[in-house]
Amino acid sequence: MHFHLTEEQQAIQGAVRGTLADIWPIERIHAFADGDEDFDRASWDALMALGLGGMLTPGSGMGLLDAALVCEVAGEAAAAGPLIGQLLAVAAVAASGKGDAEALVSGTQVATLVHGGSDYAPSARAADLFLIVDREKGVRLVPAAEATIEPVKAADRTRPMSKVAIPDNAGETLFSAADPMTARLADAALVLVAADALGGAQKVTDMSVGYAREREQFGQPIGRFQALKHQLAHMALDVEPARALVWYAAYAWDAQLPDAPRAAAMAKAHLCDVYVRTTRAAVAAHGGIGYTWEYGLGYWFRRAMADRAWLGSPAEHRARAATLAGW
Amino acid sequence: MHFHLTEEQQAIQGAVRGTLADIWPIERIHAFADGDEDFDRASWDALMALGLGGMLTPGSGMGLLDAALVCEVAGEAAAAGPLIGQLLAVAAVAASGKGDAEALVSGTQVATLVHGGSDYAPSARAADLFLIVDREKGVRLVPAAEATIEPVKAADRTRPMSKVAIPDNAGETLFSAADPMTARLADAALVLVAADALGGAQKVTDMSVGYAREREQFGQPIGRFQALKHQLAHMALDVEPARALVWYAAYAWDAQLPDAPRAAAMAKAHLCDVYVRTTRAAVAAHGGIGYTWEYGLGYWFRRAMADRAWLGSPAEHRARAATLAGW
Amino acid sequence: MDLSYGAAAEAFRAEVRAFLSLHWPPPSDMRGADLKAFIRTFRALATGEGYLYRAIPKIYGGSEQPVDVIKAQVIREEFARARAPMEVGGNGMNMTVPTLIEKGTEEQKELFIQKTVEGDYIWGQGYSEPGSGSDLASVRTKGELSADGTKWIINGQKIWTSQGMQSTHMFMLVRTEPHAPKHDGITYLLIDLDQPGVTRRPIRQMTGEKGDHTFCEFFFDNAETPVSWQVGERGQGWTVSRTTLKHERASIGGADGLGKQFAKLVDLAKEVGRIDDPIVRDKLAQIEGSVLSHRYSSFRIFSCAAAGEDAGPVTLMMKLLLTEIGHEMALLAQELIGEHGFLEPAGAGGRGNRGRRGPEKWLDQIMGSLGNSIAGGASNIQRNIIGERGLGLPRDLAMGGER
Amino acid sequence: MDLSYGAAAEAFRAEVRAFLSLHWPPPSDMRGADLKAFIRTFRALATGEGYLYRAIPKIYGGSEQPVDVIKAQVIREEFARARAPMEVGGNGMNMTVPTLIEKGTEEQKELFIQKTVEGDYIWGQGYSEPGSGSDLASVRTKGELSADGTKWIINGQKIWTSQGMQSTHMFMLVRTEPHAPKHDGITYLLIDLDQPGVTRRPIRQMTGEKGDHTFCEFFFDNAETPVSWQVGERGQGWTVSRTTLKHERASIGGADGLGKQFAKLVDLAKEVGRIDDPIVRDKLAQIEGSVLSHRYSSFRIFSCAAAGEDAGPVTLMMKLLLTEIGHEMALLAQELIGEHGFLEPAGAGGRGNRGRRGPEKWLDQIMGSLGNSIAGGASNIQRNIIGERGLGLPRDLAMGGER
Repeated sequence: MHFHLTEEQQAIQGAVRGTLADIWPIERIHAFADGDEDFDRASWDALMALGLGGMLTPGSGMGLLDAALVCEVAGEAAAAGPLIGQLLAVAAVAASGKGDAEALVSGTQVATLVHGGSDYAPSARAADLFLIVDREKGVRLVPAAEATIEPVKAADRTRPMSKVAIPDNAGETLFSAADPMTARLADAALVLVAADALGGAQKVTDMSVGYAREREQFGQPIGRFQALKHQLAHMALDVEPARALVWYAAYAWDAQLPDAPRAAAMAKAHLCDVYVRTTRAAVAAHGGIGYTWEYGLGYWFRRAMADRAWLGSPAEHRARAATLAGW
Repeated sequence: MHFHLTEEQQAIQGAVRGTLADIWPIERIHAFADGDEDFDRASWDALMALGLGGMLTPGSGMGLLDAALVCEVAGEAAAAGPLIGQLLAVAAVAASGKGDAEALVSGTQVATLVHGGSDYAPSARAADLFLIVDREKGVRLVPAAEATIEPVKAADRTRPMSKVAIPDNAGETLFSAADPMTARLADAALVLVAADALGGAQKVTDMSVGYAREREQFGQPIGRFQALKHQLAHMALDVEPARALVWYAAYAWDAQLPDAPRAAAMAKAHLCDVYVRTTRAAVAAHGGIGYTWEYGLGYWFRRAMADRAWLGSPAEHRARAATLAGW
Repeated sequence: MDLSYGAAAEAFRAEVRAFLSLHWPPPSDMRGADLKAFIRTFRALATGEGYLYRAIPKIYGGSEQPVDVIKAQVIREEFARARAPMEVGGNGMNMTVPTLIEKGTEEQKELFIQKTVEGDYIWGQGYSEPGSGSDLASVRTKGELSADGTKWIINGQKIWTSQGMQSTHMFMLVRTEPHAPKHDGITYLLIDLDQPGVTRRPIRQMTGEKGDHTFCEFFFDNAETPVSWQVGERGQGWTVSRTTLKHERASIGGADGLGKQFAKLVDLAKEVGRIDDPIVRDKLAQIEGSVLSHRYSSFRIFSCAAAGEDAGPVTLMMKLLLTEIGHEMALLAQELIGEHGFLEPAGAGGRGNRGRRGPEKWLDQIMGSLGNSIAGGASNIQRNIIGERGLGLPRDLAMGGER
Repeated sequence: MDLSYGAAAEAFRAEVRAFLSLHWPPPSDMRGADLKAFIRTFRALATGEGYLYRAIPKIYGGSEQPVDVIKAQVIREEFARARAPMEVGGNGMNMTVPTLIEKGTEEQKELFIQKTVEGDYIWGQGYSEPGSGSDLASVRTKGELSADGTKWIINGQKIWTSQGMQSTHMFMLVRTEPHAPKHDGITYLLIDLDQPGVTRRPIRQMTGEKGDHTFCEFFFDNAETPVSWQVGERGQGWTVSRTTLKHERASIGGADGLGKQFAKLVDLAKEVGRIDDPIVRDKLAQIEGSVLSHRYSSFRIFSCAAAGEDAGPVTLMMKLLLTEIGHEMALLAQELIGEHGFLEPAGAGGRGNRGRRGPEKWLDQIMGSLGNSIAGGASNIQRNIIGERGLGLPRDLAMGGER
């Protein structure tokens, strides 16, 4: 029986967290958010230098749980770059034997995820490859040259989306719709987005708690006031138990348990709702300062909205989970 | 422009409130709740002596709003007896010209309401007449002799329900399904139940506020603690603005406004949800004592559940309201 | 109950309409300074008829009318229907003028009221400071008398001043007796913002807004104002700042705005093809239960005001109810817009015409619903007010010093 | 991650199974005193194997085993599967025994532990008093020394004592130094309830329950207990009462109960024909998100305990999470049962076999979900604990005296 993080896993999270703290502080986020790019080469290279690209290759000794732990930290830091797409592209390429796994593992080739049926992808202008994961049509890997990209002003400034149009037969089929790997990749994407949401929700909770401990009103730290204290307790109650939901979904995927698809749907639905609730609560807990652009909470608020909408809404995945349960 | 209660309306509420305070104190409720009866003659006669029975007769100078104000006070007091059925029976008999209006107005004949499709009616064992209001089948008045009544142990001890079986052709048809009066009577029933819920929700809020002002912990009245204070504020916020929803629904019915059916559905759905939320919150606000039988909160808690289920659930009426809005 | 306003009001409505048809709108090709002058004349005429500035004494440019909420409502409705300009809005009319009428010197009234009424002076509110939050009495901006005793010298910072970029003047709280008890050391000052010691900076909000109409921060570096511009006694500023406009405040306008927004939410559900989804229908109807509660309660409050009666605690609840409904609408809107939420709407957070926008325009409401709960006093303060003033619960110990 | 318990645990499981297959169940026709004796013997044997009373020293009838949460879990699972009796439960095992082991005199340990372990002594908790609520230190029940100094004379009232009708003894807090600071004037006493000065009365709850297993009120009218039955120092009772059982406390049992209840809720939706309703499906899946969060978090806490690591603040959240899920389930159950909710279920609120019951049986859960949040410390106290101990927020001023 082991259902908590190993020291190695904590060390990986620590390393990613430290790297992002150095390379992706709030000043960098501000600059990126006000720029026109949808990709940040320096932070990407720093992450890739940690060797994260290959986590989902068969021989890595790691798995979706480890990938989720990294995506959690990326969510915490509101990191730029198509990390989820890259990780899944490596998994798809490695499992199919097609494509250039090495260039993807090292991060010199950048891949982004296109959810089947969606017109959007993050970091699309920087991407060399588009990994289309479509439960109905299978998995394709498409070179950037075959895609039409329409830049838009993105609401989520940390992970800007573009509009993407890709012809049905572009690129190369890695897996058919019937191949179990298609569903597995789609499920893995859900878990990784749930992990991003978990990290973000934890981050804004920590910001709120930290602020409540320091900030004084009426001669008291505001965190002493019962109403705010209980609001913060509820934020933590929303986030902390949900952490194990992400762990379980990733573990079930790695262990190929029968309930893995359902666990992925539940994790995506639940964590994205948690993230939205928590960022809203965080702004309220901060008061005026939380509403300023400068303070930065808005980046997570907007990312929460993007995580929620990406790959299908909570209601959609709850409906799937209900069907998968045979209700 | 007049959209608040007149002095006369306040006086009627005051008279009913005073009568019920005398004749229906908590000790009487306890005794009734532990007895086997589904009807309390003394409190019924006292209410009828106020001349309430005829409020919905055309010449009374009153209307559904006045009836709702009385039902609100009955809900506040958790009064026994089929008041809503009686009021509607008088309206139905008076409008159709069939049946003995006088005996119903005086309360010597007792009528109870059977909602079309439901197997239950309050005070069924005491009733002389059953008023069946069925949007699909019309309105019938059925003498008790033609109904089969199966006493059950009722969850709501203040207004006990029995199981009732009535043959399709029993009694007399007052209105066909197509007659507008059928829908109007069904709508009026919704408004009166909403009023009962409003009264009950206000009552348990007042009980909670009163308790929080008196009861001390940690050397303070517990109502000084911000968490409880805010919980109580939310109870009041749930109840007080919803009062005008009941007023409007009753007014719209009286004035025969086009949105009267929809307003009735909205009021029933919203107030019954409010009542359930508020009684739950009231028990939590009281702590242990609120959970004792002796304290009595349970009567309103159980009545809230009955109001919610009776005549169709909030979800059912919201679905109707959506359709009525043409969404 | 009767939702009509009655015969007298309808007769009055005819009068107002007749006036409006005579004096509004301006010629369709009128622009710029001409239009401005036309509007100024129109307001003067409307004031002459007793339609505008009803609470303001005639000597300061008002029409000095007896309180009549029905008339006031009819005026609002007819002016809105004709799209005619009402009173100049903002903090000046809502706060400076009532305060001066009640607490100002003759000199102050003469100097400021008419200019404010006519829109020449635009007032910023100088209450909040960085870190003060709901604790408005924790003023740290300092006021010191000049050596000759004729001027206040002001140093410090104010924040969250709406219309800050447009403001010509500010009413502000400054700490003038550093050693007095918290609430007793504050003085209420008026100040001309056009001077070297004052710097202003717009605050960019998370909505993206950073335009002319946003909130501002003000920095005071030896800014000056004459002692004669002090309102009320030195050290009594906290009490002075509690003066508020009570005249004809009741209105059913707020609820209409909410109803319109709800109708747009229904339209959104139709636009994105989700209106037949039972979950969406149920949620919409749930929200509408609260929307209608708010609407009909505003009728009730208005009706009580018209009858000179007190509507009771419900008046304290309207703002928080609005905030909570805004949250619910935001959450449903977010579900409905789906991937449109990836897009930043054109002119996000800003005002005025921003061109054609798709479902992503709801981003403004989704974020704005949070801003509402912050700007006008945090929701927790509203809950305290309902609990303490509405339900009679005892005051919070930690906030015991507030009045 | 690995949810299997490992080879060693499975070997141990085989052992436990072998033991159980030898010693359980009793012959199917065994009843009454024979059955009681059989169970007593079975428990003694199981204790001899180290399966029961693992935290209790051998000299007091325990098996004195090293902490091993995996073994403890395997034992629970296998005993549950075989429907074999585990330890005698209740306040005695959870509270009296750990307190005595840590703070009791030799005489007290000898007098009480073994008798409690063997189920002869059943303990009621005497903490709450009418009006004390969460403020447990506001003890008003008085303890005074007898003239000869050998006995405590007790006067007052205790409330919310579970298993009160069955209790043979009580551990209680009494105020012995009326002039000392609130927390310092309390003494922790044990008392025999079988004496003339003690009266007990069952409390009827709003569920309708008024049976042998409900909560009780106790009235003390010059009740007596020897001074030698005082645990800890006079006046130090508050500290003594804070002693709790830490041994092998982690379990994944609680979450299983919740999972079963959720499965029943799904069954209810099927039974009443609402399982295809999209609103019901969505709500069920929403609740399940929390149910699974609770379940997997219990895995996490268990796993940390097995590894001797601290799982962190999540351990403080499990109870409140359970309460909140209970509320959500209650609200959905209420929607689903519809008019079945008019019926009082047979034996409402009671325990044991109540015969066949329809959907109305959910009334117990609907009301019980509120009782949960009251019985084990009000939810607001749980929120304080999460905020203060979990998030490190400063203590409430008004509760500053609590430890």
